Amino acid sequence: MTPAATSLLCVAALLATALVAVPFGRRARATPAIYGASLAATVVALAGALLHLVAGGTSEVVLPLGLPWLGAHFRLDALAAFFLVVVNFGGAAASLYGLGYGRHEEAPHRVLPFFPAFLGAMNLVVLADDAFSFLLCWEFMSLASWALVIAHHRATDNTRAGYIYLVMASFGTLALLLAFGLLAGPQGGYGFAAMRAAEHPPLVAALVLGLLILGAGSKAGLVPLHVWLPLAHPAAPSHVSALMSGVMTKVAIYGFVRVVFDLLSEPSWWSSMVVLALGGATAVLGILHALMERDLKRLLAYSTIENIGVVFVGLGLALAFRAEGMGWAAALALTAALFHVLNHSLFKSLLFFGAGAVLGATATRDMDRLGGLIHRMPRTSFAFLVGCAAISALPPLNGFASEWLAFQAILQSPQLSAWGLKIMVPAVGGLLALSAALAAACFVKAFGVTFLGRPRSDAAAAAHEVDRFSQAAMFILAGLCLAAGILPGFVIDAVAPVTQALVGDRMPRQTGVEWLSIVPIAEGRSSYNGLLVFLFITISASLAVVVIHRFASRALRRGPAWGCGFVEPSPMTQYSGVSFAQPIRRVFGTLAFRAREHVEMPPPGDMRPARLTVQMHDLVWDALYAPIAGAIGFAADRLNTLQFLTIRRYLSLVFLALVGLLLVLAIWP
Amino acid sequence: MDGLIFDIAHLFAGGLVLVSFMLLYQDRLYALLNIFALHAFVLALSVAWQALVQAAPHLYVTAAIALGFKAIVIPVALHRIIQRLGIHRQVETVVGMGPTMLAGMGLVALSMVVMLRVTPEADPLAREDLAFALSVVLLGLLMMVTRRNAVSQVIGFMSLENGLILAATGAKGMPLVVEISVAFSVLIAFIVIGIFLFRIRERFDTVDIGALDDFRGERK
Amino acid sequence: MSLAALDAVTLVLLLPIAAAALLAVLPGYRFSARLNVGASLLTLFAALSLFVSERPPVGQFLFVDDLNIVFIVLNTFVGFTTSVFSASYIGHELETGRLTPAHLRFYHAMYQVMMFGMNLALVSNNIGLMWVAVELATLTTVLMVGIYRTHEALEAAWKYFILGSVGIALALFGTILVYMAARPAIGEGLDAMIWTVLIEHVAAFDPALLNLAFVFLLLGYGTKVGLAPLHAWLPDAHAEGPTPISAVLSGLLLNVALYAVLRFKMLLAQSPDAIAPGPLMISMGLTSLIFAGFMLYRRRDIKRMFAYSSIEHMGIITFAFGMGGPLANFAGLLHMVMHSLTKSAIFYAVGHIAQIKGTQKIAEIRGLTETHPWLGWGLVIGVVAIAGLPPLGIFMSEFLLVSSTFARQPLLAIPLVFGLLVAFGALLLRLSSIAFGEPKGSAAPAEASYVPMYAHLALVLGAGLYLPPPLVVWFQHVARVLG
Amino acid sequence: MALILDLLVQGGQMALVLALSPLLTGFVRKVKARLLRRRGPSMLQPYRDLLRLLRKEVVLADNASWLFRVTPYLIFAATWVAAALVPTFAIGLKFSWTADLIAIIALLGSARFFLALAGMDVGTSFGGIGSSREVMIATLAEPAMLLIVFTLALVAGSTQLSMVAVMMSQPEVGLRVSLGLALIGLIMVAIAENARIPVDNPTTHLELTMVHEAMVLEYSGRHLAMIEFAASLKLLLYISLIACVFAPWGIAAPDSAPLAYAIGTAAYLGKLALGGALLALFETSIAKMRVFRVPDFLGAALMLGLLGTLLLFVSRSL
Repeated sequence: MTPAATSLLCVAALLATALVAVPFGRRARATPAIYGASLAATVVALAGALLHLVAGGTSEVVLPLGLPWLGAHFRLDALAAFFLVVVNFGGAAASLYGLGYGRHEEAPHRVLPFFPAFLGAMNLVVLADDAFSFLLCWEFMSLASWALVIAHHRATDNTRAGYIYLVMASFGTLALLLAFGLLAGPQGGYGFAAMRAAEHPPLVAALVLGLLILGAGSKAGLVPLHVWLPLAHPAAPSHVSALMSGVMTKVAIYGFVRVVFDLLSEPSWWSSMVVLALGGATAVLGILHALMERDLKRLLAYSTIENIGVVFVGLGLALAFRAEGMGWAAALALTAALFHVLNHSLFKSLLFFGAGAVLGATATRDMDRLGGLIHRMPRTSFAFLVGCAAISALPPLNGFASEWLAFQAILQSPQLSAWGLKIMVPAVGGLLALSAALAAACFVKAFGVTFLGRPRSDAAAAAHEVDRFSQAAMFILAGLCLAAGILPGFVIDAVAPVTQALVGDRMPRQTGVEWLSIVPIAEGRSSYNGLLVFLFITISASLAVVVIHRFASRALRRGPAWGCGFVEPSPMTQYSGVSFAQPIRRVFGTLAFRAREHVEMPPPGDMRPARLTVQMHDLVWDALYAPIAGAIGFAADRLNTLQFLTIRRYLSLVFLALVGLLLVLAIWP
Repeated sequence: MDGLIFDIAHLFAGGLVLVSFMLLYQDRLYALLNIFALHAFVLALSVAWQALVQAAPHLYVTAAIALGFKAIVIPVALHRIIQRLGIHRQVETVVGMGPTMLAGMGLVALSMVVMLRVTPEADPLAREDLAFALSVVLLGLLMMVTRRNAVSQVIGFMSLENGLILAATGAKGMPLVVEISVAFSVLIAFIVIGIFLFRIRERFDTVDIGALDDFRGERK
Repeated sequence: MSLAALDAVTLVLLLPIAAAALLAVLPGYRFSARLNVGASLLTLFAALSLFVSERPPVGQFLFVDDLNIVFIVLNTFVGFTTSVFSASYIGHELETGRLTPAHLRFYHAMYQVMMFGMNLALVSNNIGLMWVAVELATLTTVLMVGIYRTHEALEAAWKYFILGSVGIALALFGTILVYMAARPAIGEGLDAMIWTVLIEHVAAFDPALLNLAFVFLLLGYGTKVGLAPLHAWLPDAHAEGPTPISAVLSGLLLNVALYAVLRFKMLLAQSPDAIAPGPLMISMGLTSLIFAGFMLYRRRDIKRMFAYSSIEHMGIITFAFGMGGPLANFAGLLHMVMHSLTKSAIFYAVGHIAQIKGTQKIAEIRGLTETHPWLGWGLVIGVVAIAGLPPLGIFMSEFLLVSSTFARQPLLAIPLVFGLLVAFGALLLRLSSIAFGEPKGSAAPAEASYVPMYAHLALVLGAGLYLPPPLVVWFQHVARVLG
Repeated sequence: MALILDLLVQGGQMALVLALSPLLTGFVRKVKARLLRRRGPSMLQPYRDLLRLLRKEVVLADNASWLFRVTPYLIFAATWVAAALVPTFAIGLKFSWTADLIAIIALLGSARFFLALAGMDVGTSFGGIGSSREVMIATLAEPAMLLIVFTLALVAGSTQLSMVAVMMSQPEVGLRVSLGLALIGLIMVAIAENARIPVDNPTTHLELTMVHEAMVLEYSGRHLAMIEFAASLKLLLYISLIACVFAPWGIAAPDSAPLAYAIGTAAYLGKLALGGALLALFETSIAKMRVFRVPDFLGAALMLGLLGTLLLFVSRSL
């Protein structure tokens, strides 16, 4: 059986599971059965994809479905295999987590059927090899995830989130549809093979790229198309949030890569500037939003936007280098982007699992009602800490490895010939650095406010550790974050066939390098060794501990906190998430959010408390979406009067239409 | 001989357009009814002439219907309705007579222009006839949309339909003309009965929009 | 020539009219409902047999070709399923006293007359006969719309009647003009109204007359199709009539009228000097699509909302046929079939919902998936399908239409996509409040037959994933014929 | 044999930075005191402080978690590793390719990450103040630093410090505006990162102005020693970094003779002394600024970094 067929069988198994879950979803035993089946299917698919990624080659399957004269084409090549690994790994982790977490689900019949369907759809998107199948699965993926977003539909916020999500998803699909329409041409060559073979004039290429930015970008959460993401991702059950943030956004990136790098003939260099600028803006705005957030899951969702920005910066660099014929640099940038894709899927899933555990234990996502969970949930907090460190790009974890590669790619910019790019790339590098630093701040806040300090509510004080399945899922992910961080060479080599296929070059082989270092361009230039950094830190820290405990003191006494002599007994006096972000809000907020602080200070002698109010605006929403919604509302209101006309007026409409058409005939040449 | 045939047909058709203008010009309901009777009468003449010219005896049936039903029965029935329902005797117009007449002129011009594009090789009789028929149709429609009374709207519709009959009979050898004229008569009868049954006193349109909204389950 | 085949066409016409006669005299609504179902089923079989049996020869009045057979089968199929739905729906109306047994007798008879009218319009080879048949079907639906005798229903029927009459008149004028154009080339008499003859000689017709004729036909039959700005009767007629009639109106009558437009479009397309009918249809289609999309936002009555959605989809279909070409025509045909199936399924669901909740107000209906999972999810699937989401059938047609349009006429695709998106937003907005959220209104169990609804939805789903090759070949052939 | 020698040199470097860093802190304090006409404590006082702290028992807040106890060692280890990777007296050491300049900055970032977390662990408002201000400063300092790195790397063609040092000692690099901007920027970042005046005051205990000290307020005993040690190491690191990049003279080439190493060490000590003295001079001549002026200060560094990068293209095409 060919690898593609194996993958399709796994998808079939997932879809069958979904069907089974429809009638049996309410049964108590359905939860472990469905998640178990999903786990099994995704693990098999994962294994298949991994094997294929290592073995190389392409395998195709054509099913007599979809567009009748074309059939449904599925193809498994290196790129697809890589993304299948990401999808199925995330899927397997989420299924494992769901085995435990799903037991507390209040409406399992609204989750169970859609969960495997969602997984299957994501697999199919990656496998699809013709425009129709691709879009069908793409939109089906949106639909399944929409159903999951509104699983808890009684909360109005969730249905609203689902609504905005699906409208944006549909907008994206239509943009993709137009792009495929252009690629296919008037003859309707909807197969990817035909598109690959076709030559696209520069204008078409630019248009397709623009549409892809709209289509795939809206799914991935590119600013300014991101507004749905922080609403929809947190609304779903946490393991689904993990899938949506960690995996589905990656599928969107897959769509972008597949079309722009694989199907489209090369777009000109200036189009890469658009991608770069959007990527940089997305990274910074996303993480600034995350910093201002007090809802833990929304914070994570906004951070997803940031990471998408990072990936798009990598992709933009790859486009720029490819357009200039610098294959090796393009390979470096693309590898960085893909590596970051993998990394983000790992740590974002982990973080959402952690957030789910917190939500399950305390029933709140508001960080300012949490605190001190590190005592009550030690394992969860440890795993969450690893995730925070990884997403903050701290060495020796994986987030750093991919960001490092991205920086190395940026450093190749002087060799670009286009002046616009020469100047733009370092500026985008600055944005990237800014977003990385802000991400660290953001996750200090996320972890610090949620897990450290004293509990700010009774629920947080009474929290309990989560079940073993959830823990297992989190620890596996944490372990992989570390593994990918200290052994990045293996990942880079695994991605090499992908870059070879897409940009015609690859990064130097890493597995042969001394001490398992990674070298972006050649040995003797820049290099980084996560393994040694890890070992050095471990050894020196252990050394310090051993030496101090052996030769100095190990005495320890517990006492009340010092706090310069005064600790307010109420835990509400601790720094909250909002107050933690205040300095950064002051620095960036006036520009990015039009933040205004207003202090209401009662005159002396007045016993009222002073009050500080902060106003923030989502500028993208205010400038883009609110006017659109307003315009549609306005047009709807205006046109709505047409519902209440008298028959005579309706007749007048007919009459005017007739006269109009006759006039057209009269002046027709 | 051909010339005479043509001229007479032309005369009737032109007469119909003229009467249509008179309909547009009228502002008293009873007078309107009378003029409509005239309209139907001219149509009947025209149809009869076509029946004679085309040697198509079945068209006499159509002419008879036009004469009997539209020139006599319907005006009388509408007369009754106006009396019974106590309908305002004045024709309520949406725009003034002057603009309406101007618009009517424009429509006639438009139908001429449109028809003149038809290649002159085509049957000239048909061409001219059609231009007049189109004018009558458009004038009828204009009347429907510029009058507020139900009765005058019905008259507008009927004059429109007269234009259709004119066109149909002008089309030499067209089958089903009689059937169509019968069908239309039934239709008109329905409308007239509907007006009577539903007691649509003044107009098709209820002025009170708020009441309408209530009915439609909207805006609440 | 085979006698059986000849019978099939006759049967398609004869069965409904015979059933109508029978139903008009039979008392007892239960039996009538069953008879209605049986007659519809037999008509469906007769229509299906058109596929297998040899075609009858082209007659002066009736004929069957590749194009109308699609419509006939669709028509009789939806007619049958709607009769099943109607059987489970109409009893409730009797219980609540909205209808009397006498009304029901009238209703069932009229149902079959209407089916007869539509079938006749579809198989007629004579443009005059077609006109008569379309008007017959229209007039019967007028009577059905007003059947509740409420003020609103009568007003809707009246509006439908008046606007429909004007449409009738315009279509007739167009028909006369076609005859006038054909007469010099073909000669006087019946031949000049026979469609198969017309299409052969159309190149010799006077183009200016044809143009004029098409304008009138487009507006006349377009009124029946519900194209904006001729649509005004449609929302009210859908909202105030019995739901089975709404389903038939949306699912069938609009198609029949569109079929008439298509016939004349084909005629025009064959004439070298006439204007291209495409731009007119495209502009009317786009107007309807965008207009209906905006109108959807302020709807408070659930049936009226879906009526506007029908206008929207008729706009899309008209646009597709206006675009022409094998892909767009294929998309148009597919879209039409899918829309008929989906929209009638939605009306089935809506009918039961309105019966349970005792209201058609959207604000009064909430959380349906919670209280009535079958109906609620059925509605969700239906709306998702009608909104053009995969894996349901409309997605495929919209895919083909949008992508091929963009490749050919990028500037036309933009308003198309805009309209689709606007309508999508509105439908989904309403769906989320109807199907989800805290339940509101009566939670009484539904006494409903879900079979017709789910049968339609299953077909739509199946078509979205897999179209049987013979059907595809057929559609492709028809798409080519349409030019 | 060569390997052992390499390891020895590498080990020597690690030991050297460890040994020298408290001395540097003591030296700066001494110079500052002298400049203020005070005698000041002995230059060896930091060593004594550290030893004293190490021997004391730890008083841990009731609420402190394991993270609070682990953090000092982590910070120390990360800083030490980072400091050991900056070339001091020799370049091209055995493990110098383990991490480049970006990784070194990131290692320091890790240290700060955990320190900020530790500040929030006990749940006092001062810890929160310190952490939130620290991350605010870092969000500006880190990108500024990275932009400076870009400038250097674009000149040197590598982010590897050894290679940067080699490249910068070449005559053809010459004097460039960009490098000057980078130097100024780097010094500004270094001041901010090391919590020196005018950004922060390492000796203050006035609550509302503290940043770094507020975070470590709850630490005592050996934990505090580790943190203080790490702070000294960090100061040493930055001065070594500036020295290595902008004054790479005298630094020993790979595999050179012991004499070269000796010269290198001497030159290094000289550079440290100079750097320390200049720092002290700077600190005594300026006043601390308000916390919310700091963003402007660092924003200027960021701009300098960006400007430096962009001017590179203008001044000379690479």
